[in-house]
Amino acid sequence: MAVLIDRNTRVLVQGITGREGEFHTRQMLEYGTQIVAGVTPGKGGQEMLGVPVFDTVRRAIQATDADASVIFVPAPFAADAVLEAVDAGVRLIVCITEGIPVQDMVKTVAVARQTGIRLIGPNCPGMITAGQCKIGILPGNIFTTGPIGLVSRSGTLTYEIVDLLTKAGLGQSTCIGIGGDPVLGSTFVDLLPLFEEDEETQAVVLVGEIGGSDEEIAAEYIRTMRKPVIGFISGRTAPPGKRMGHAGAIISGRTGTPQAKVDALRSAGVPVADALHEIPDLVKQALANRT
Amino acid sequence: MAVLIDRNTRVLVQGITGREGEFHTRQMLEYGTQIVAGVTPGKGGQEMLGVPVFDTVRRAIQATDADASVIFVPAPFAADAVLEAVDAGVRLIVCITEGIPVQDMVKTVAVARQTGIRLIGPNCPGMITAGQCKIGILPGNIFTTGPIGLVSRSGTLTYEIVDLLTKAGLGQSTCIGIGGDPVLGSTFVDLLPLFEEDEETQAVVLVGEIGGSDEEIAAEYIRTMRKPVIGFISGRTAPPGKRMGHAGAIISGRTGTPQAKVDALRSAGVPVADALHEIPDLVKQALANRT
Amino acid sequence: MKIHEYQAKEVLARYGVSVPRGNVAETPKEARAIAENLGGRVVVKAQVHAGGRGKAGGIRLADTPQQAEEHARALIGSKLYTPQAPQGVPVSKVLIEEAISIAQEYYLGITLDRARQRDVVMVSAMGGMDIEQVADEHPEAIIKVWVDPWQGLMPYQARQALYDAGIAREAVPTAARFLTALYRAYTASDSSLAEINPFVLTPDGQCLAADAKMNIDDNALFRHPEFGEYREESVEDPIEAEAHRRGIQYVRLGGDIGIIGNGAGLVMSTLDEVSRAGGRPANFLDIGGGAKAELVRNALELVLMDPNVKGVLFNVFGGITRGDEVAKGILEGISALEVKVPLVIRLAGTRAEEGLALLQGTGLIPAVTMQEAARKIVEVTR
Amino acid sequence: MKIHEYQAKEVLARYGVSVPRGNVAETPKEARAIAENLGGRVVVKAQVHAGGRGKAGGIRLADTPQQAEEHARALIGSKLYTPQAPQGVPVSKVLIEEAISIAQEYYLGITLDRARQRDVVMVSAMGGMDIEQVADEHPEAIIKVWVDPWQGLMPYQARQALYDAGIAREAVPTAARFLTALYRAYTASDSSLAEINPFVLTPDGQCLAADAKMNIDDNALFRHPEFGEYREESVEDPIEAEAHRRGIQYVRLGGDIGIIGNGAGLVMSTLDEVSRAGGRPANFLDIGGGAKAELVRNALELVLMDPNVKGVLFNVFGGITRGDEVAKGILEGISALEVKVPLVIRLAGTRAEEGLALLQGTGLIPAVTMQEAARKIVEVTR
Repeated sequence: MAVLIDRNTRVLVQGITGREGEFHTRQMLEYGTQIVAGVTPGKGGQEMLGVPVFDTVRRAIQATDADASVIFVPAPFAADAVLEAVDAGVRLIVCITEGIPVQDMVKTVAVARQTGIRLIGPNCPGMITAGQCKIGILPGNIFTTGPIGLVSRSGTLTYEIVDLLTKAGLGQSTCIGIGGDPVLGSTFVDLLPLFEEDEETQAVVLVGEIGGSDEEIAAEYIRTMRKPVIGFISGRTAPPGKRMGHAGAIISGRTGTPQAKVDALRSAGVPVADALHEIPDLVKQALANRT
Repeated sequence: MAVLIDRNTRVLVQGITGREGEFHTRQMLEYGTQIVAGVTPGKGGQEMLGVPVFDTVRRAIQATDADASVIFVPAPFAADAVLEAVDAGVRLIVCITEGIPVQDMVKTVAVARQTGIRLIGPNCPGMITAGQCKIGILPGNIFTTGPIGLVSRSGTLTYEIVDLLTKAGLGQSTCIGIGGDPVLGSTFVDLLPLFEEDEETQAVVLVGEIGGSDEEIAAEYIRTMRKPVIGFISGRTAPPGKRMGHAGAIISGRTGTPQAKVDALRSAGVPVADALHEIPDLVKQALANRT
Repeated sequence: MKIHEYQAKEVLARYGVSVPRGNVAETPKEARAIAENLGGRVVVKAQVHAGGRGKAGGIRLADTPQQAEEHARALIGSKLYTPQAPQGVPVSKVLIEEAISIAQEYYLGITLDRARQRDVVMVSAMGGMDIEQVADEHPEAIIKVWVDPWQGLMPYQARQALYDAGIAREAVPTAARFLTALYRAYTASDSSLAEINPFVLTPDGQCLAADAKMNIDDNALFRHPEFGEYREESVEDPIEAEAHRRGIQYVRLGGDIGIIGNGAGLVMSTLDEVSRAGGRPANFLDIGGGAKAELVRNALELVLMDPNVKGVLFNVFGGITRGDEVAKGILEGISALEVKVPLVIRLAGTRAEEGLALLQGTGLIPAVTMQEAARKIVEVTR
Repeated sequence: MKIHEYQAKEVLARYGVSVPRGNVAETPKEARAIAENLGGRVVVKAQVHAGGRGKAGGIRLADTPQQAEEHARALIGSKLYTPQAPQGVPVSKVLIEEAISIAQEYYLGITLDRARQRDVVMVSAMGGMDIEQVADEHPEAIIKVWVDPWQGLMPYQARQALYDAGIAREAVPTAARFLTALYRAYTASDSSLAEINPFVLTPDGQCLAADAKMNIDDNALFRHPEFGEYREESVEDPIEAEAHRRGIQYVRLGGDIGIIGNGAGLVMSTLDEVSRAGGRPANFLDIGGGAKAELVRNALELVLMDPNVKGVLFNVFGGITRGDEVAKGILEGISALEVKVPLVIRLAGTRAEEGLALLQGTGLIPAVTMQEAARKIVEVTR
């Protein structure tokens, strides 16, 4: 089924009647995603783009057997929305919302991890299994089916890379934007095993950036992988102590430096591109070396 | 090993330097209990009755391999003491302290249950395996070894019953006072399976009282037991809505009535004594019927 | 500890729970002043710890401050006879509140679920009714949510419960905020019960606690100095109030045989034995562990404050404290009082015989078993 | 958001964390008045967001109010040159505090541990030193406790950490209360960092926060209206402050090529490309999703406030928003301003060619790849 989602995934949209929720529900439907339900408290019984709307996630699931949820709920209420989905037993939750307080996410991620429910995000563009299912806000038209998996901390930068891959004839299996916050439902190391096991994926592009140590932790796991991983780290000229855009991208003290990340990946045998445009060639070489 | 404790149990006393802690440590040592450590923050490095005192439970365990803890810490700090013992990985915790806020115990019991650590109490007299190990404040001299297990919500009433049993020639295997609070680390139904499996025990006396529905829940389990259980319920003339002494003993609305408890036990085949002095005979009959 | 409606509303307001405007009055004049201050129609509500107040005439509507004063005069100092308190409860305070418009009446309640060992939040659209009756006749009409004690009541849980209970959908967002605030008030005040019945939705979409019932966990009072003043009013029986002050567990039961014992279970069993022997216990009194002379004296004094008491039964099990020491404590304690009713002393456990021997020739009636003690006290008080 | 020491101490005091008595002054006169009020010796501390203040002369002891006034006069309006801020930070406020006696100096810190996804509490007996240096040279001297976010820091965890760190044993009970209060302050204020260095034990056994550093989670400011007034002072660079007010993510970097892009990762990569091409970026600016004309205008205005900027590179990836629409937004936004420096516009993604076609003949320099755009902007600004 590629990674986590495919054409059979039944998606529920939390916050479907909001501006963003409605806009992207339309986009997802156009891509072919099975949107089976929406949730907006107080709007239960209505329809949005032909999708039935419910007051609570529990009711939506009872009525539609949705097994994944995507969250467009505003930041002050987003953590509660994630917890509602966890409590209702959704298998996969993709939280697009940005600007959620870190403490809310520390609590929410702790609950999600305890229950074993997969959370992607927050502050992420979502994920896509090319040609089958798109959950989130990624521009579907730049994707094409193929053997390259992609997992990234970035949004538009990911699109840029996908665009480069597609133009180089390298289609994608599944692409996941894990989000830019300091605390994430799934980190690189949580998701790489899924790509490693996925039959559709032959190589994985990992797009990291300054801040935290997810890339270093991932490098340790990559040593054990059979499939090739190609890396890219953005922010290599960013100064320490300055937050670059979102809360995750900051070099604090001695953690989060780009050099440490590049070094960790390279020492794990990962070819790391110095510039974006080098990525497709590195992927091609990795695929060639493999056979 | 009888139930939960025996002569090999290595006991740690939290609050050992307090008045109660010191008094009962002496009593327990006299009974033959292996008291290997005490904990009182700030008193680490001292000795009490020849027992080394530590500042934290973790240090006490590292130094002495204690595997059970008994708590004499004052009510405002008792829940924290239980959590400290849970966190340090003690196998069995007996909390003697009375007057702990219910909310503290709701939180603490939730943690203990999640970790699988056995908590007895709070607001309980503790437990004893006759002739081997006493943890708590029960008067050791009234106990004698034998085949009768006892599990009780009451303190002095339990001593009264043990006294009756001993005088009737019915010695005891293990006797556990589960405590008088509305929220308890272990309820009847948590402990009955241990007596059912215990080779030393041939029959169990269950001493209940008004309030809650532990006895009714226990009755359901007793249906599945091979060993005979004999019951007694105190407070049969207590009026509804009046709290009888401790927070657990109150009939609220329609729950906690003595008649419901007696009925539930009898319908599960449990002989229930109407008066205390009937208990030894009922036990003897049960043992006789068994062979 | 039970607290009055007006006190519960003070607590709730502190945590952001919406309550009607109002204030408590101890005199008719005060009632009038409060009514004038509020303006418009008011309700005058007797502050007593008994359900069924409304049917007993304890809640009265007043169109004018003059009328509020009259209602207050009729209530303050009178007794209220409710099904729960047929002997009558004295009224010393009234709550004067703005009369609120009611579109819908619902029920909200939070209490400990002992079997699940966590708090349960209950929501029902059948407000204003006796909730136990609703539970019997329409159990499906009460929606229950069990709350993780570390996480607390999440907003989504509140919404789910309210939608499932059939609360008017447009009121759910406001009601959910009310309910999470109620839960916060419940935990922050260490309550063991918080009940809003009726929980009122007004025609203009407000949510209000029309009535409020809260019990506070006595064990947690040490961390709530703010409840010190509530404590005085929490007990209505004067002997129980005095026992409270002396830190002794005493419950008045209405009979004529005073009971003193150590340990709640043992004392309850003693009541049971006395009843079986044909007697009527006057009280429950637990002196706890040991038996110090001072404590015994205090306990006996309390029991004898009840003029109906015709005799007293002491039932003490000597555990770690030996029976002879207990007997000495009892003798010392009793000797300080002039007791005119017969006393039966039953001692058991460690060194009980030695203890009973000490009582020989003191005028106290010794007993060895509980059965014997119960029989003797019933005989001497008949 | 960084807050000043005096603000952090206001927050801490609100949650029961002990801080020295003191107050903030904006003029030498105020400083004198505060010192008079406090009595005795005081310290005058420059309020700047830079470490190493002490060595740079930003903390001065005053024996008299007169001396406090003089120190304040020397500091207020001056610039402080610290190793962390060699370019100098302007001082506009000073904190006047009672001078405290020090028996021991310790370190306490709370921050998010990203790898473990929970907060970590750090305790060290090596207070007053740079904690990163301690971490390098004596890692065993820093005791760490990871906190369950739902349970919070338990008293026993605080005690364990303090004993293990080797804090004076007689001070542990007080220090444990201080530490749990500090954790409460940290969570209740949605902090991302709370650091007390030094954490002082006085000769008479008190625990005090001699210094305090706190950062607040910007994402949580919506629920902290009380921090509104702190916000103004949190950013020292005037352009960054203006960006803050306009709600735009802008970071000044010191070079001469202005950078505007959509998405943090893409903008960071753009900075990297420009550096690789030999240029020096003047700033980081992320306009986020879409590219509305209003936003483009705002962003460009901000970038051009920096007088060093000799040219601007726009780098936008059209995703769901199509490239031609993005180009129109940019053109509209730019046309409202009189721009005198060269602009390179790089468009990629959906309908990028159509977008670039629209830029033909506008005087703007189009680019297809990031590499090309970086090369062009470096050329035209050289």
